Amino acid sequence: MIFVFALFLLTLLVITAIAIVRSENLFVSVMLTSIFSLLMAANFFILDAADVALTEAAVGAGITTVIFLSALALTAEREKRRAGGQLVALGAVGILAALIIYATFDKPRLGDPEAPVHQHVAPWYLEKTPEYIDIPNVVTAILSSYRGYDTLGEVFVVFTACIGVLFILGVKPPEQPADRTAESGGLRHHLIPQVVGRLLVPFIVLFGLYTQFHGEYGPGGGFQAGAIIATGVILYALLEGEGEALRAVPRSVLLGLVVGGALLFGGVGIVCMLMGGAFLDYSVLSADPVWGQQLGIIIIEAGVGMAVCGALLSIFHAFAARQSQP
Amino acid sequence: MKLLELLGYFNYWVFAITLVIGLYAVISKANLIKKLIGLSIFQSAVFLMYITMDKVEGGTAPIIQAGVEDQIYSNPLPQVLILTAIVVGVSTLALGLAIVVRINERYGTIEEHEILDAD
Amino acid sequence: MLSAPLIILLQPRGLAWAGATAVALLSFAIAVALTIAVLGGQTQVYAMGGWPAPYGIELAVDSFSALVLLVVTGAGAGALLAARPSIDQQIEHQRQPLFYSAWLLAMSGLAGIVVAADAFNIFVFMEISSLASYVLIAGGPDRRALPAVFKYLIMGTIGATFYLIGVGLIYMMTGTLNLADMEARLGDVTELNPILVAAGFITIGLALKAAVFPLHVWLPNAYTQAPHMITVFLAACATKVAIYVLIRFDYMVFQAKLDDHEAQFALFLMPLAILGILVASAVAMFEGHLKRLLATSSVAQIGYILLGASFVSESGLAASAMHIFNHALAKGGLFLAVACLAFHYSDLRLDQLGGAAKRMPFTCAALVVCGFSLIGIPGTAGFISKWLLITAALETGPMGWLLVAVILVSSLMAVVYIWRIVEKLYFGAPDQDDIAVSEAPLQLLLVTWLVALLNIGFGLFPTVPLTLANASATVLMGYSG
Amino acid sequence: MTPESTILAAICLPLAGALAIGLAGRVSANLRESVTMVTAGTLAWLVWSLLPTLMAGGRPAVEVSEVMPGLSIAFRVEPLGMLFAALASGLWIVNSIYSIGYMRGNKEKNQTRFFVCFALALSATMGVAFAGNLFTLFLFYELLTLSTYPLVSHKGDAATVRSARVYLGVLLTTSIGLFLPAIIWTYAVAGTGDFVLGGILAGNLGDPEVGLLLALFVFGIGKAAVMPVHRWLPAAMVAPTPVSALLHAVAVVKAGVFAITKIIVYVFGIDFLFASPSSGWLLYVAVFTILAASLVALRQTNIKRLLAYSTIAQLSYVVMAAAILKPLAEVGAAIHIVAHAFGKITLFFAAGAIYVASKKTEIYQLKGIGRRMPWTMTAFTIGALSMIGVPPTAGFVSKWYILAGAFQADNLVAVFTIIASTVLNAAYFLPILYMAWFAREESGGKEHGEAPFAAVLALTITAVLTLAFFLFNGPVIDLESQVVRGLN
Repeated sequence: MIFVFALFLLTLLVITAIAIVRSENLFVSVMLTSIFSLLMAANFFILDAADVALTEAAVGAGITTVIFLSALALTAEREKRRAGGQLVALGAVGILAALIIYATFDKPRLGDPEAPVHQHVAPWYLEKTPEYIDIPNVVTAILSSYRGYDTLGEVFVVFTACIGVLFILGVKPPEQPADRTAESGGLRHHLIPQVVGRLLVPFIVLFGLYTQFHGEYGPGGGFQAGAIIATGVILYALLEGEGEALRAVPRSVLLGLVVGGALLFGGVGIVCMLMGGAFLDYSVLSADPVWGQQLGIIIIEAGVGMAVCGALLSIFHAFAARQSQP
Repeated sequence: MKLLELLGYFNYWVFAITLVIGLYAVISKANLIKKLIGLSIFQSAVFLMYITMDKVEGGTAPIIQAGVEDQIYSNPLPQVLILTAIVVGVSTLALGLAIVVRINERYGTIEEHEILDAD
Repeated sequence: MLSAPLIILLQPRGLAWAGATAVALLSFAIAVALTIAVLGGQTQVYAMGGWPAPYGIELAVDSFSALVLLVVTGAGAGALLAARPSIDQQIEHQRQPLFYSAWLLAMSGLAGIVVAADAFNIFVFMEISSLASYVLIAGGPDRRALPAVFKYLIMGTIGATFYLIGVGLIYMMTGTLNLADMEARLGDVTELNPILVAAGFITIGLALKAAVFPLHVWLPNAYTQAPHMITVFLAACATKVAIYVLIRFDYMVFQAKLDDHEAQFALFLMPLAILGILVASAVAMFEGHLKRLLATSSVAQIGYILLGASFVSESGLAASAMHIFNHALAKGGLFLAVACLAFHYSDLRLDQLGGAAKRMPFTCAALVVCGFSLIGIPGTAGFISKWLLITAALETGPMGWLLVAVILVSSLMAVVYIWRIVEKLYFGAPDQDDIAVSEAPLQLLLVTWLVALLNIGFGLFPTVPLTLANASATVLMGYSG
Repeated sequence: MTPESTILAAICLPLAGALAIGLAGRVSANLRESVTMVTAGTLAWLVWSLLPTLMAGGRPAVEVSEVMPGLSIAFRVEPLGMLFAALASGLWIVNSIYSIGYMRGNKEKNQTRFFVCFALALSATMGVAFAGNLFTLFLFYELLTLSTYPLVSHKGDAATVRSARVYLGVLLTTSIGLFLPAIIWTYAVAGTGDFVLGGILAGNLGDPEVGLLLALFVFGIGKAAVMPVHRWLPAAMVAPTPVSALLHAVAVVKAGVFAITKIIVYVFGIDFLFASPSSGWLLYVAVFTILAASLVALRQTNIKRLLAYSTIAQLSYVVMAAAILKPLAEVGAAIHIVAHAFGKITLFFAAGAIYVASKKTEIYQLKGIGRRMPWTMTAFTIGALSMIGVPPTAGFVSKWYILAGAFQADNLVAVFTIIASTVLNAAYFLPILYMAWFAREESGGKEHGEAPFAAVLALTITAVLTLAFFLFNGPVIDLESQVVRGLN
């Protein structure tokens, strides 16, 4: 039954994608993209990737949409029609698609336990994790320990994007036409969203914290948590107006979060080195290597959460601040 | 089982199709934001490919359940990679949008040909 | 010693120029130390987190990586050292800390790619460096910088995603991400189609990043519009790193498995390289904007590097590796000189630069020296790599003479476009009559001359890079043998 | 000082001199010119101090750096190079004296750049002369091209820059497009590029290829101005006269023919080449160049252009002499380098002196000028006679040796060419002499006397040298005969 459902979802995915491309209203496109992400997340869930599904939902459907919308508010909402060029592009991508589909026939089919992917490396993770690290969520174990260096890199990517957006949007905007609405007051004058939202915000933040600290046991971890908390705060900003949100979490705190998170991660690595291990080798953090690993994972997950949350919020505020400036 | 087999390939096909839809949007659309939307579809398609390969028949999410023996788990590694890739994707997107916003300020348009005309 | 790459990665925030420069110099020193260690004969390997490969992520530095690492850190340190006055001129003060921070990130991203021994790790660091470079280029003062960087962003992201698809396909067939492990396990794979497609995706993706003709369209605009010092830095190393990864993948991972891949690599890339060399040189001959001219010439130079690699021979690879190093010196020096010129000439179109040599004699002299190196005049570094390339071309048999002809013709084209600059600088009519000598700030000028002298120094005494280049070639060919 | 360190000193000295001149130029013109003279004098002394070693059969050599395995920057002094270096360094002194007079007399701009580049060009010349292998030769050959470019384009106006572009274009195109492949080919087949007496190619290369390689070398060395790569020489006439003298007599073209001779003797080996029928074409190309250039010279009305075509013809004398491939002819080739240098530098000095004093550049303007500028025109006459090959001038000696070589080889083509070109030389020089001495000056001309003292002094010196070489050529011939006798 679940397969039929999956088939249905995948078909829907394609249809959504086509609709996104065809729509000339950018606002509609962005909204469809959000739906696209949700469908994607559902698919991931069916394919046993709970962590990824959670992330895709939080990021793809949540943060991405918000950023897109804030950018749209600063630019145009409708796409202009342009003739020509499409056929060539269509031809090129058609060939590409044929090539990929051709290649798939040699691929191991879905779910084949004999596929090479499942023969090498991965079983080792599944087998050894209880022994070395002893936390149930293998994804978290790989993410923060075995491939912790990648994750460090990932944090730096977010960090780069954050300073990049701040840098690019850091210049004074040119004079805007006078008829722009000043300080946006959020949705304060709408009663129902106001009440529902007020109720939701604490729960979202709470859920984020839960994801953060439950990451070792169930799906979740620093990144998802960071994204979810950021979503919560953004919601708050939408409800109460941007200034209010900034008052609750000032900009300097955000930047501090980003830098602190990245430093925390890197710092743990260096501490490991100072204590005689390799970089990011948490085993040395404690007398008991397994506990050391767990400790290390908790700390760096916290670092990741801080950095991601701070960075996403900074990016959002950078866009939002431009919007509200006269 | 036949169905699963079909689904296996179907997943890859959907990957291929969404990939080229995204790419098509990037190449043929003149609107810069539309290009970025295409880019994000393009990247999502790749996520689908990775996640598809991690599925093991009869498996479950790779969270080890204490006391349960013989449980088959899906492959955790691609999931880790995609977690990272999603972050990278959103970072790129944010940066791209920031640039679009600035382009709009300096040129007053976000249509590629109009920008070319302006210079 | 082994911690080198880590420290390179560990500067989350350079608050100002001094901090950034100190870090860059430190990482350059570490790169030198690493090089010495590698020259001692051993590949330096470091397992991240103490987990053995292929389970954990591994870093590895062999002679090829050491050479490229030297280029990256050297370019970063050199450009930063000189950057202060030029950046003060082009970027507002309150944005500078962010800017320098992005610069360091770009550098560490590139360095991270070079030392990585893990396919996915390369992707992550590629994104760090790319995002940071987008930011840096977007710092360009002209509004045209923005569309240029947007184009770069789109093409760069497509390139990176293609690379990701390729890596995914290989992972699907082998179950590993570690490069060395990949090579070993590819031997057992029976179905070739996905591997071929993977090779295609990786090659195209990296070629996009490396601005290989005809996928170079983003490069001239991006380099032209970037702040001058960023052009110095990126031109010296950014595309080189992508080529480095391309060569590494092709020789280390695919070569052993795809028997006729050797032929494919040559068949596919050699014509592109040749076309790139000729077309880009020809375009540069008629280009009217100084920075754009030099940027276009970069596309041709990338063609040289690729050409050497496409011979699939030890001497060809040595020539490529050598040209990575030498072109970084020559082009870095040229763009440094351009940055000097920019102090007096806000408009860098050639017809605005008449008589600049009278005003800035030292700058122009340095530009001429680096220009010679780009042409490949004997006695400069550029000659060494051209010589190696020609020798390698001759080894390929009867085709060789044709290739030699291409190289020589393009060298002559280089003479033409360099000479157009020289004539303008020295004999062009100055825009006003009373030209007083007024040079660029000393800091910038000294670094420019340092690079110019290095061009000559490595032209006469190229032992060190040559040893590295030869060792790299041996290492790379070793995988396929 | 050991001979080895002398070699290095001879190359580095003009470099250091260039720097010193550049610095001195900021202080005062007098200081700058003193530095130039001191550098030139010291250089000549250095080079000439090597002579006794050479005469005794010594061959000092030094390797500076091994750029790549088998590819090194190395110097090795042998008779041909010694002669060339001695000639160039000696003439630099004279030329410097002359330049000072000329540049001041004409109130040229950018004099410091001029003297700096001059010194650089001399450094490159020394490098060419002492080069111990093909790579080193090529290195300094290119340096010579590049360092003379600013000299040629000295005036800096649009026409000059265009001509200078031709100069640079032809020289660089030929050297990169032909000379470099030839060198690489040589390294590829012989495994080395060292200059060894008797050649390094014998046994390494088959017959048709030899001819092809020779062609690459001969046309690649554009400085030798063998037709059809001679275009740059007339173009370079836009340069100030001291530069023309440098190009024609001291360094540039001489470096070209010197390089060809050296390659024929030390890379191919004359015996090997003589045995390879496919290399016979060189002689005919040289013959054609001699005759064609002489005919063109007949039709010139501008003095300097006439001299330029005369140079093209004379250069091919050297190439032809080398191509005869007989010992006596090789000696003749070497001596003709010297003889032509003395004669041609005199002619250019004289042409320049006329220009400085009277601003005249065309032949028909020279009527009666002998009476106004007797010193200058006497020197001019001596130079012209030397070009024709009339005793008692230097030109006679070299023609004699070449002719003897031609007979040795039973090469009637060469014999005929020498005779024919002598007639042609006479045909274009004698009318000038007649006009200068015997024609009546047209009225309404500008009143003028001799050129500045320094210029007259210089051209007198060279004229005397031209005569003296006829009488005192013994040591030179001894030295060059060493090559022929097989003293490596």
